[in-house]
Amino acid sequence: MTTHYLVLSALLFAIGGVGVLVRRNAIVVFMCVELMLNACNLAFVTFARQNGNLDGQLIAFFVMIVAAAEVVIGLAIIVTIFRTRRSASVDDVSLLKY
Amino acid sequence: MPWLSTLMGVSVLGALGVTLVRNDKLAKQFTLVVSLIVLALTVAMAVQFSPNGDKFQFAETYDWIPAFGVHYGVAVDGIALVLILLSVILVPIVVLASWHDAEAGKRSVRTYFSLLLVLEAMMIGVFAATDVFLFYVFFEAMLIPMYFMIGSYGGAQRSYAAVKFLLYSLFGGLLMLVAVIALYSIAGKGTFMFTDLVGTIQDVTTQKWLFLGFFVAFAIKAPLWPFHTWLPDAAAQAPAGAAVLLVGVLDKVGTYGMLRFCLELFPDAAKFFTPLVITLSVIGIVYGAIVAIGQTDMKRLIAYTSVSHFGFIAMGVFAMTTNAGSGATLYMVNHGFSTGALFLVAGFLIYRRGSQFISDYGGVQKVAPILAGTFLVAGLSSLSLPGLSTFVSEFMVLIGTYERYLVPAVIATTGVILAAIYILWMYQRTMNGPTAESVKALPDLNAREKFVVAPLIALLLVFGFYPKPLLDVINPAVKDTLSSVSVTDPKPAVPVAQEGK
Amino acid sequence: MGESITFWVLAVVSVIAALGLVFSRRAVYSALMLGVVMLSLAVLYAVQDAPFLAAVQIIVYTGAVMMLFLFVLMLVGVDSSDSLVETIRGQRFWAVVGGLGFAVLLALGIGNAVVGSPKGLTAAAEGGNVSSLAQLIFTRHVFAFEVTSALLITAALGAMVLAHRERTEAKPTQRDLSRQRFAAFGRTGKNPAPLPGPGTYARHNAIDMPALLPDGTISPLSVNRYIARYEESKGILPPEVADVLEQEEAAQRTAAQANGHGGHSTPTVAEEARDGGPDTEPLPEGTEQDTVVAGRVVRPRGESAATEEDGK
Amino acid sequence: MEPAEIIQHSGGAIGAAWLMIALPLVGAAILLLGGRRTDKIGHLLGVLMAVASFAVAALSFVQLLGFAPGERRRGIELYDFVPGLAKVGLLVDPLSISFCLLITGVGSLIHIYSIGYMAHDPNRRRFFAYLNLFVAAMLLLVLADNYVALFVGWEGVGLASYLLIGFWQHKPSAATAAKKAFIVNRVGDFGLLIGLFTIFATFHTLAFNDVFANADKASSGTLTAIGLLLLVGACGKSAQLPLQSWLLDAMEGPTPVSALIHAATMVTAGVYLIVRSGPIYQGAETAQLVVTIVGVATLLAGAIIGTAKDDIKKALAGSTMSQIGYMVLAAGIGPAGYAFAIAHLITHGFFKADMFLGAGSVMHAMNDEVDMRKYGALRKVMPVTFATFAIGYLAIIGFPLLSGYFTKDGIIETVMEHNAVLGWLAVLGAGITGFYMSRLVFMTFFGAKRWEPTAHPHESPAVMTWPLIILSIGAIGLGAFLVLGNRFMTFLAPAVGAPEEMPSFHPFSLTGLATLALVAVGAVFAWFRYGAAEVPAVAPRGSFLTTFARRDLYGDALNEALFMRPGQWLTRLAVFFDNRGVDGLVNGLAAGIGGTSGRLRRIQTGFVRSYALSIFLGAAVLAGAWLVVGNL
Repeated sequence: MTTHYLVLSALLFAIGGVGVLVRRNAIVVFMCVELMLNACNLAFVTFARQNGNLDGQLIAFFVMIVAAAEVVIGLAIIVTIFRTRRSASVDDVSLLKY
Repeated sequence: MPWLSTLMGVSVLGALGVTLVRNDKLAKQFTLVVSLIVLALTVAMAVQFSPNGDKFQFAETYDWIPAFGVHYGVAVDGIALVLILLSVILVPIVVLASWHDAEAGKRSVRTYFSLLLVLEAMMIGVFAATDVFLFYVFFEAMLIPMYFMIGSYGGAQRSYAAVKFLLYSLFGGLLMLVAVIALYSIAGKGTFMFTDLVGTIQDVTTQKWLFLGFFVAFAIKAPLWPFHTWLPDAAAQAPAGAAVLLVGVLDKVGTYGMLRFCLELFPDAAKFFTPLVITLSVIGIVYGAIVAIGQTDMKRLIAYTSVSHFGFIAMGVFAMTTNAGSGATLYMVNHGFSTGALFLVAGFLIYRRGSQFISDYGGVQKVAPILAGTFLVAGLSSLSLPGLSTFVSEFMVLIGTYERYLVPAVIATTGVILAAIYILWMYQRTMNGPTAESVKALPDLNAREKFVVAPLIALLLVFGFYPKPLLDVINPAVKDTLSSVSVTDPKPAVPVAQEGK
Repeated sequence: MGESITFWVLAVVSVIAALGLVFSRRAVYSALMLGVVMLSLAVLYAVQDAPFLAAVQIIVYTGAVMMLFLFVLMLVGVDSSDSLVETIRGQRFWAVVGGLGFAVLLALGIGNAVVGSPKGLTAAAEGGNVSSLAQLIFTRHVFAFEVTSALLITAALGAMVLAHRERTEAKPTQRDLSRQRFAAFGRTGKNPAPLPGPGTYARHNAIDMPALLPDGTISPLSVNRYIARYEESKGILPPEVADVLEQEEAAQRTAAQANGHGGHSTPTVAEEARDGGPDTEPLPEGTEQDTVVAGRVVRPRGESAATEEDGK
Repeated sequence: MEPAEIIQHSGGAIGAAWLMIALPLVGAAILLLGGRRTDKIGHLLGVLMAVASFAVAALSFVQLLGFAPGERRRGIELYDFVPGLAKVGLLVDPLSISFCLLITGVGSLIHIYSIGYMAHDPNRRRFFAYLNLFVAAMLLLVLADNYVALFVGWEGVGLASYLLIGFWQHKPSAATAAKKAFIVNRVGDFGLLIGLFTIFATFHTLAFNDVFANADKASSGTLTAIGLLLLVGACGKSAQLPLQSWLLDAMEGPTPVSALIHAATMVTAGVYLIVRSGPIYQGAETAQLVVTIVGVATLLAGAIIGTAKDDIKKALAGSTMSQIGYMVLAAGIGPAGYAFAIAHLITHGFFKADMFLGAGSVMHAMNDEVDMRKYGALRKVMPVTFATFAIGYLAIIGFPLLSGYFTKDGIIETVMEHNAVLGWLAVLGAGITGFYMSRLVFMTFFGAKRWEPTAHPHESPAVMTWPLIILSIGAIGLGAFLVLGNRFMTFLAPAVGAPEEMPSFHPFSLTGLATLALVAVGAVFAWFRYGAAEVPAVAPRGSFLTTFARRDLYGDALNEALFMRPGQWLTRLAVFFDNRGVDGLVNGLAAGIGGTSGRLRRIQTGFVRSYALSIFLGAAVLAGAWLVVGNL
């Protein structure tokens, strides 16, 4: 049963990954990152149960905290970018290059 | 009396002092005075040097980085003393010669002359260092003043030449650094003192690798054949004075290093690599001479002749006979004087007319006989005419090499003919024939310039007829070096009754 | 047995939702899809003996973080949709390859790393999941816990600093606003007082009931032109309202001829609808860009009112 | 008879032998460094120094005669030149003293002559300085007691000849001739140097005394090698066949130079070297054979060139080359020939210098016209020059009782005994000499007047004619004095050894008569061609043989084709290779690094998503790696 969970988490993680790479809207990219984090949480919980020790869940808990902090800052940045550049597309912000 | 440290101290303080002096004329005179003081001190030291005394004299050793066993170890043996004398004699002459060379430079005249004195301090340091690490530090530090002298005061493509010179030597230096560190760690003595490190590396393969590390750095410094292309650019773009020091002294560090470090620290590897080095130097001799014949720029031509001369020195060092060894050391000194004189006189000529190309001159002999005369004497010393000092050293090198390696010596002797061709052809194209229009109003040497050239030519003549005082100092040192390399001279076919040759 | 059923249902739902999140054109739909995924995960946590986590997932993660997304989405512009054309060469192809590769790798890798049946958490969490978790946190991982709290504070501060925009000039006071209104009246004759509210009587308080003036007549200003026009088209406009509108239009036509069509002193019905419109009216469907919400003009692109006012 | 033992000596004129070298050297130094101030007294100082060294040479000669023949080899210790390699000392023995007398004697006469010749030249001071330098170097060469000092003198002489040939260096032809002379000499010196190294390698010493004492111990192979290498040096210096091209161009220099250097002294240095290294050659038969072959070949080549040259100095130069060929031939025979070689060398020194100076005074009179086709019938106008020149002419062709007859025929006879083929070739050479010398004399002094309109020849001043007269007296009597009664051979015996039985001179031997006949035929033929007949003013187109001779037997063309052309080509190739090859490699490396960094720069596209992609792919690769490693 556990491998099913892990395959699901891998699948969700991969979908999240592809989402990050393919979408141009900053917020959607952000959501995909969240999706990847959730996939990891699922894996953690699965392993907690598999190995019979609560650390997995603890880690998942901490992941959530960090994800929250990250979202706050990320969105703040997106807002500031939007305010100056009137667009939330990730590709517009490409001045720092060769 | 800590002679060597005082020498270096005086020149460094002099260098600082020069930067404080406001007007240029005073700065130049101050530099001249400082360099003459250093000369006087060195002569005083040299007089007290006892040729048959112990190998290293005037030794001073203080701990510099105790953790790694790095000492500020300075001392002088016969070879180092002679080379320090060479550099200390050349510097005042160069100062006098480049009285007006520094005006056109990017930086101020004062910086040029302070760089000169700093260079002098480092030259003394590099020859006097008996601590391998200290030697390496000076070996690299020397490049900086020379880089600035070429870079800020040179000719048209000075920056290209300066950077090329710096990168080339640094590359060599890095290889040497690796070898120095490896040497330190393998020897395991916890010290960098040369005297302790001699003979510590027994295993031949490590010796070979360390030898290569040192040798490539020295082969780049004293340009042996494949690594020589930086010299013509650097010498051609550098102001005449800097070019003299570059070719006259800085490059000698390479051959000095070979004789001191490559031979003594790694005797078996040296013997193993001798055929390779001899071939490289013979190629250098013939190749340098042939390319010199084909040059159109005067300074590049002189630079290529030095490539040929360094081929002789390297061959002498690696022929490993007493004659060849002391011949090579004497050659280093004589080459300093002869190429120094040639560069300076060429520098005067170029300073007057402004162009370095031989084709822009013609018939200068009629207009400026003294300049032509000194140019001829300098040229003749470069093609090692007997009666001038270079002949003695070239003769010793060739005769020493002939004892052991017959064919390279014969090929190298063809260098004598090629030397005659490139010098006389240059002399003919610039000095003989009808006086070219552009050269009609060329002024002859003024008093200052005469004072520059006169001592050099006097030295060439004196050591040409009576080289004994120099050789008495060099011979024992070379014998020591070769005995530590456990090499004996080959026996003559017919043992002559009494040895009093 | 129940567990595998829930797993398969939720797995399919979450994967579809995830795909929806990635490939939907509208950002809002993606947000909702993400919500679905999170909720299904919450259930999965619960199934996997992690009730505390399921709760936290729903409350904190879906509740707060998702809502933050929606909030920013609103701020940034709901209808900004992405074009599906890929600008960076080879990005999409490699992304897919990477994704597939990763999925396969992780699945294989982690899959065969787990052997045997799960040990279950009964032993580890015998005093109840939450208490044992709390014990774990506050004994072995207390330091990490403190650090994350510091992290959260910094994050909050960071967001504040990043999103805050310094006001460059003083906040317009009530006095400024009234002065601006009467200036507008002087210039365009626009009614400085707020428009009368719709009629509110014992039995009727609908929007289309016109208000009465003290003398009992209908106040033309309180009639909503759109509804009037709608009712007129449907033929259900009350006669008294129609008369009032007729009189007002006649008065306007004569005033227009009087000053030779200079500036139009009193706005016609259309202009009235466009400019003003009673305050409390809810946002009509498909109105022009400048809709007034509670006295502040809100541009669809979210330009805050303050700058609008200052701009005028 | 073996050469005697060298006795260390001190005191007396011989003790002061080093003065001979020092005086002219000091003179040269004073004149060179003196600058303008010494212009007025420059030439007098030069002559004084030359005469003073002649005096010292004469005194040491007298002192040497005072000793018994056995101990006439006196060595003087000077100083330790290169510790462990060469102690410099002087060796005064019959061979070197005879050379010193020749050099200083003829040298002084030429110094006096050049006072007149160079009277109106602005750099006269420098000319006398170089002449003194030459005399000093030549004396060092002959007086040296070891090969290193000899080599120093050897190259010093080369330098002096370079300076003197290129004296009028504003003339490009003179400058090129000087350079050519120096470089060809350098090629010879290359051979000599290798010879010296071989000597050192075998004997570990370069002192004559030690080397010759142990010469027999060395293997004949080494001795042959040394002999041949010394021969190369000798050819370079004495303009023998392979390296003879510089001698004819050396005529660019002023005539006293040609007289002193390219007739009397420098060109004989090669012969001196071969005679001095006698013991080495004794041990190497093949080397001696090669020497004789080179001698004969040059003898004939010089004669043929002499016949075709219209320039009077070049004709005389050709004759010098052939006369030295005789000396080398004689030196190659061994002790028997040494005495005759040196005797001929001395007499040749006199009459050839006499003729060169005569030619100089003719040129002086005809305002530097050198082409004999513009001379004719000068005997009445310049009686003294004609008389002295005629004496020299008679001496060189071997007119009976004159010095040439004794020494040259002496050589021919000893060669005939040694090897018949060489003998008869020598006789043929004598015949050709008779022809071209007579051609020269008849064209210059006899026949019709073919002067340029501007030329009005007059007799040269006394200061020029007196040296001519003295030299001609030497040309008359010296040969008889040296050869009759083997006086010179016995005198030289302690220095170079002598054959067991002394040759007795009998005038009417077969070879003697044959040579006389051939010479007579040559002279008569020359009379009909040039004396009586009308000499065309412009050189007629000659047959294949004449152009062959006119082009110096294509010697120059050969050198050019073999060395000069490929040399220039090689130089251009080397310069190109150096700039493109080695330097190209270095710059290419730098450019390569620059290029790759330029391209790598492009990876930073600026798009967040491409960076995310690279992170993602990286992570995937990492995961894969863990997977692989995990399962290994």
